[in-house]
Amino acid sequence: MGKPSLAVWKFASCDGCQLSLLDLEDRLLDIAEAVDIAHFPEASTAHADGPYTVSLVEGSITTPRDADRIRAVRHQSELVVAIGACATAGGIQALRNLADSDEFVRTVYATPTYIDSLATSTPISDHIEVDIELRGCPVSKIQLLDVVGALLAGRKPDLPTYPVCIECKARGVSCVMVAGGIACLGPITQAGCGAICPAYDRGCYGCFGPAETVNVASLAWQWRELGIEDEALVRSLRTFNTAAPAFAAASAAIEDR
Amino acid sequence: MSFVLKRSELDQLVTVLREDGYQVYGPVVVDRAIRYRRIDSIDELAIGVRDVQGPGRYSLVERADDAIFGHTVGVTSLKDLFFPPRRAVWTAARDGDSYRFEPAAPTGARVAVIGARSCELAAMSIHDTVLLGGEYVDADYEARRKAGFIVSIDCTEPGEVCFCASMGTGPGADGGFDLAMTELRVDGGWEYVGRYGTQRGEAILERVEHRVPDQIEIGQARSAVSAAAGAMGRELTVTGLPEFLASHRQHPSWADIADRCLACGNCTQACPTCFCVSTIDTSSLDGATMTHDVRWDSCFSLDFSFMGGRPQRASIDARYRQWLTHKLSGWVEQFGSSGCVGCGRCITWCPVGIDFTAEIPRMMERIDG
Amino acid sequence: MDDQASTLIPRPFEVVAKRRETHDVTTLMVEPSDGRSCFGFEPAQMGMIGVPGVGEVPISFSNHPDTSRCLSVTIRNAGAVTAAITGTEVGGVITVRGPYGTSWPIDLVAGRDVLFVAGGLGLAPLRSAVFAVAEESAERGSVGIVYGAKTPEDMLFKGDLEIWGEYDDVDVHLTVDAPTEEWTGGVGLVTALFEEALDSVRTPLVMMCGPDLMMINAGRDLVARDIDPSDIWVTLERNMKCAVGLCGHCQLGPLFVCKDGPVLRYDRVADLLEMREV
Amino acid sequence: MHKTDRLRSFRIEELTRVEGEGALEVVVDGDEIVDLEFRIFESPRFFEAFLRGREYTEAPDITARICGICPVAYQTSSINAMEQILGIRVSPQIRDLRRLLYMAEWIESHALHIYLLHAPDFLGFPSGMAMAAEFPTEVRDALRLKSIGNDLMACIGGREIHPVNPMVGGFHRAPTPDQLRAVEPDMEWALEAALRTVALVSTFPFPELDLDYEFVALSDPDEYAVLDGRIRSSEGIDITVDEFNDVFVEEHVERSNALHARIRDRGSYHVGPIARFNLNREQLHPVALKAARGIEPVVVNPFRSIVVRAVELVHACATGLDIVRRYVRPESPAATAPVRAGEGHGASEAPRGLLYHRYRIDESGIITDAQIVPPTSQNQLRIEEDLRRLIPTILGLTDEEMQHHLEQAIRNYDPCISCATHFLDFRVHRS
Ligand SMILES: Cc1cc2nc3c(=O)[nH]c(=O)nc-3n(C[C@H](O)[C@H](O)[C@H](O)COP(=O)(O)OP(=O)(O)OC[C@H]3O[C@@H](n4cnc5c(N)ncnc54)[C@H](O)[C@@H]3O)c2cc1C
Ligand code: SF4
Ligand code: SF4
Ligand code: SF4
Repeated sequence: MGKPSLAVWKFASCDGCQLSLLDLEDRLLDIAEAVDIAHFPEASTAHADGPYTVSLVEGSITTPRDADRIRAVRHQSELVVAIGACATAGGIQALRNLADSDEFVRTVYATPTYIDSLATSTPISDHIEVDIELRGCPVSKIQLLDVVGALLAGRKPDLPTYPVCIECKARGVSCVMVAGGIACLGPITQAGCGAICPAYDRGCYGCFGPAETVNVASLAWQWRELGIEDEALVRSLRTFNTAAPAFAAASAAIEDR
Repeated sequence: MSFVLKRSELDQLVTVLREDGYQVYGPVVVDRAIRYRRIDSIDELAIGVRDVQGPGRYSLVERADDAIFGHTVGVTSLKDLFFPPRRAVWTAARDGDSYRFEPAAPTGARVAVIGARSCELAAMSIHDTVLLGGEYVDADYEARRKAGFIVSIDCTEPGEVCFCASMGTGPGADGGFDLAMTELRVDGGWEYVGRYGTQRGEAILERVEHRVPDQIEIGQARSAVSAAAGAMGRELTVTGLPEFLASHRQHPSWADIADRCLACGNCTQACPTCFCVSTIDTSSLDGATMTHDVRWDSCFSLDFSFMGGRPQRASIDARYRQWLTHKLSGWVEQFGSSGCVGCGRCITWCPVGIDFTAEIPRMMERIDG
Repeated sequence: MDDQASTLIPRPFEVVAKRRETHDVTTLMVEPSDGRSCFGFEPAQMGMIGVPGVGEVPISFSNHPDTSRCLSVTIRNAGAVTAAITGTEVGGVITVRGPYGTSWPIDLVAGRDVLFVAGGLGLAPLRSAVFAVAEESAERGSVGIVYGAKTPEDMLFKGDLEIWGEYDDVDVHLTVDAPTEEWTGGVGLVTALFEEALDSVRTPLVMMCGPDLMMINAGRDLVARDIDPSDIWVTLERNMKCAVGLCGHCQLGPLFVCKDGPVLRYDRVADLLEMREV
Repeated sequence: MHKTDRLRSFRIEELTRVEGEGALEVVVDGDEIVDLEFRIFESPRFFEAFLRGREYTEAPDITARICGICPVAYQTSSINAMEQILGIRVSPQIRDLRRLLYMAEWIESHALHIYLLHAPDFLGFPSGMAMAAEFPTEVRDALRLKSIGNDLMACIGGREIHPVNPMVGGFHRAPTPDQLRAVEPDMEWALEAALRTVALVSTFPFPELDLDYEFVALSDPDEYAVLDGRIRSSEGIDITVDEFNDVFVEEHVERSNALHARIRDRGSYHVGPIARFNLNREQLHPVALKAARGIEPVVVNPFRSIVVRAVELVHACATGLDIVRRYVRPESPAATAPVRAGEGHGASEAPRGLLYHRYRIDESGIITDAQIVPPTSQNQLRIEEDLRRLIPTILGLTDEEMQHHLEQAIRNYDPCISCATHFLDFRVHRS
């Protein structure tokens, strides 16, 4: 049996998530040992044609060409792993989706110069079936390594969907919202980062997207208690995961209040 | 048998423990709150500060004096030290088609804690029952517990969310420690009027300068603690409570609480008795070695009750009900005591300040009224 | 006996035989490969079965409880861990620790009629009990077996069902949700067969295993037919990570399904089962 | 091998070992280049449009997402601009910490580029990972260097990519002296490894190519400018950052999703390590200056950028080590000031060169206008011009060899295409 092969693909993104793979430094050579890195243009000129065992896909779909390209990736890949907020929720560039509002009454499309750009930025799962989604802006390299290991071993990767608060307490951090009156999205944001922001004395700003349970009405109430206006909460929900359904619905609901 | 230490002698105690290979932990101000942290000297402790706690609120204020233990429980508890958030259970090495299993090596760390409160000792005794009292034991916990050394400090100034007196777990410790002390202000200085809990405690104290207290000092220490019992910030009526909760699983109040509950799990993580864990299996990339870890989990997570293709407890109210009913009711049936020791952490560290000592009377009233 | 701590460490077992039961259910027969002897178990007890680096899950032992040399487990491929276990070939190694939990009340069988009720995969934990009762228990009365599955293809242990049906005083009643043309048994829920089953077994001791919903309905139905709730025994399934009461996952009200169960008396759990999301 | 047909065309469908996605199309007729297009098809991401309506405090977090390779540069330039508006001046300790974080990013980025992206060109490998078989020590050292940069970023910033700690006014939380002291041994090792890197890359065979560039970089009389300074050029430009738009213009070039920058009425210019080195060499850390002894006074061969990058790696390690050693925790991690309306400009030296930001905010701190000019769009014209100059000298080579040279020439710039496509305004048509 041959080694499993790995391909890395890029769509609209900042490159940070695929850089996380190179950032695995001390494990990088082990990975190169365990899998054939068949297509990874950022790191290698060598290219092998598909099919690939695993494709890591970074970035969101923002052009018609990319919409075609991602289907081709699916055809050539046994497993597709979407990595990062762009690939799993459309990324910050999905803020453009909001421009599609009442103001622009009918068809919304780009000027001829930029005709190549779609009016929306959408996650990979809007276009093809995705096997695993790795959250984060950027992804956690620990989770990325775990996914590679899990796929090799045939186990379910350890990607908890509970909120950041769980990791925050495990890290022994004193909650910044309770002890500092600082607005924090941790209670509605999916864990995975290891509660970096609270550990650095700031509130979580939601870069891992919505947690499994999102009670934004209650959080909004608490933020108001802390003297933070609803507009600020709406802005917080509209960043790197603005188009994630739970955040999109929550921000719209608060705006409608 | 009892003893008195001066402040400098308390520091000697730290030195002696360190000489014996203990990692000494005590309450330290870190960022915005008090938590257990490793110390080399008592100078690093949270001296001269007092914590102000309330539902979803915590802040530190300066004290007029320089008491070392003039505060209540911090954000972390003994659980963090003896039942850490993640640890290995076993590792395996693969050789062709066979495996060799090794129980995870017991941690070499011997932990000594200075400043454990009576509610925390009660919580640890609950952990002893849960994790060591049954047919199967948590070997890692057992090893840490056996190696650990506890210096307890009685509470003389309970906080706003404390209700240990209701739970019968404080404010003074009556067991579960190696040494216990009451911090007393005497003639502008400080004295630590103490008692022995174990022979091990006695042997350590032998090596620290100390003297024997007179009856007045012992009396002062006692009355400071009993005064504290009457100054609790909160109370909870526990008589009939387990039965009430067990028979009101369909109470409308659960849904009301669920409107506010974030299901973030902070209460379970901060609680010194919550012990639920999940397992995590990992392997090296070449498949040659594997580890099986446990990690704190929470009954507020959806995956916790995943079964038959979906979570058993999908709604927030079902998850909140599970937590509270287990803690205050099911626990009694399972382990012979309440699962709550009245430390108030779940009240303070709930980001939206849900306080069951207020919710429960409201629930009972709703039935009566 | 093992010391307590080490029983939480899995033991390697070699797969010595493998049988496909249905399109997604496989039975594995396994033997210890660490040179130590196999442990015995009581019917309905379970083990934590796993593959190192993948995970371990609770599975009931499905073999005749007297075969002491090896164990068998009958597993539906439901996810990553069960896929890894059932994907292990003969000669390969999986891990087992156990046995855990309570067992069927075989000691109450003497002098009684017995009704076994199974839904779907629920026949697996009942199989060892059927062997023990139908074959071994000399003082037993009549035995009824009511078994429901989605389709005829999903029926487990078809060979066993045939053999059991040939025993004296044992009646087998089968039903499916979606019949094929050749199907001659009943159609519909297991409860639809109670009437005919209870003809030959009177005020029986009931042992039941299946999805929660089936047990709720069947329990209600049996009680309505004047069967004493304290004569009904069920085996429950809940998420489990340790199977020995240390992980907290399997709680049902005040019960730990792993150590207070999986076999529990119906009157102890009926309320909790009926209630939403307990 | 010499081709007989006159018309040759090359298409590099997907440039590799660069950050982001670009293509190159070249058509030559005999000795004449009829078409040359360095095309960026990375999709536009409209950052300037998103920034409007956001609070000024959000700019560092949002602009970081333009580029995962140099987020600290984006954070720093935006923070500089906002601090100018608010009139914030930070303490020397905070400035030190910022410089340390920036040096950490340089270490990571330069180590990545030198070893994993660029060196394979000189040594004839498809990738850094493939080099490991023949150069195991070098590759392991490279990965360790890179990880030391990353660990330092994670220590100060919270994580390697898109650090969470920097903010307008300073940091959310200053590291403890213990945390920084812990990295000291690694930094000492890194400095040695960086010096070895200079020695190694100096031995590479460099194709001949001398170009007359106008070099542009930040300059500061007191230090090798990174965090701020005046914008200077080798042809006499010497302006404050505020005057950027007076001297430089950006224009949209057809078929590319990136803007190209040029000097008004003059033409292309070059930013990046060579520009910094040529303009500010004397301010290098003494250890780096010494390591640069063998290098020509003015580097004009773009292929030698790898040597300059190695010297900068030494500079980053040595400067970082100094800061680590003298670190005292700032009294307060951040300076604050009341919000006021205004316009601010900020620049800093990203690993790939000058990065300019301009913002306007209103009295409640909401951004009303934003402009970002990343290094790659400033170098883009230069890249094309380099290729035009290079092609006639390599026409004798096979297609394959020629393609390899062209790619290598592009990689001289370590172009970051993700950065280059941050910009376009998102316009909509109403029907
Ligand atoms: C006491 C008991 C006896 C069981 N006996 C058998 C048996 O004899 N044969 C058999 O095929 N199955 C049995 N099961 C169910 C079996 O444990 C699950 O199917 C298995 O855990 C699925 O794991 P997975 O990783 O393959 O699937 P996953 O992908 O994790 O999940 C697939 C399904 O399995 C269930 N599940 C997941 N994790 C657990 C867990 N830790 N505990 C319980 N259920 C879980 C969920 O319902 C889920 O829908 C038993 C369960 C219990 C509690
Ligand atoms: S700081 Fe944020 S993530 Fe941490 S416990 Fe508090 S609310 Fe949750
Ligand atoms: S705390 Fe929140 S914003 Fe910060 S890194 Fe984690 S998920 Fe992202
Ligand atoms: S339930 Fe709350 S008050 Fe009781 S011990 Fe746990 S955290 Fe403390």
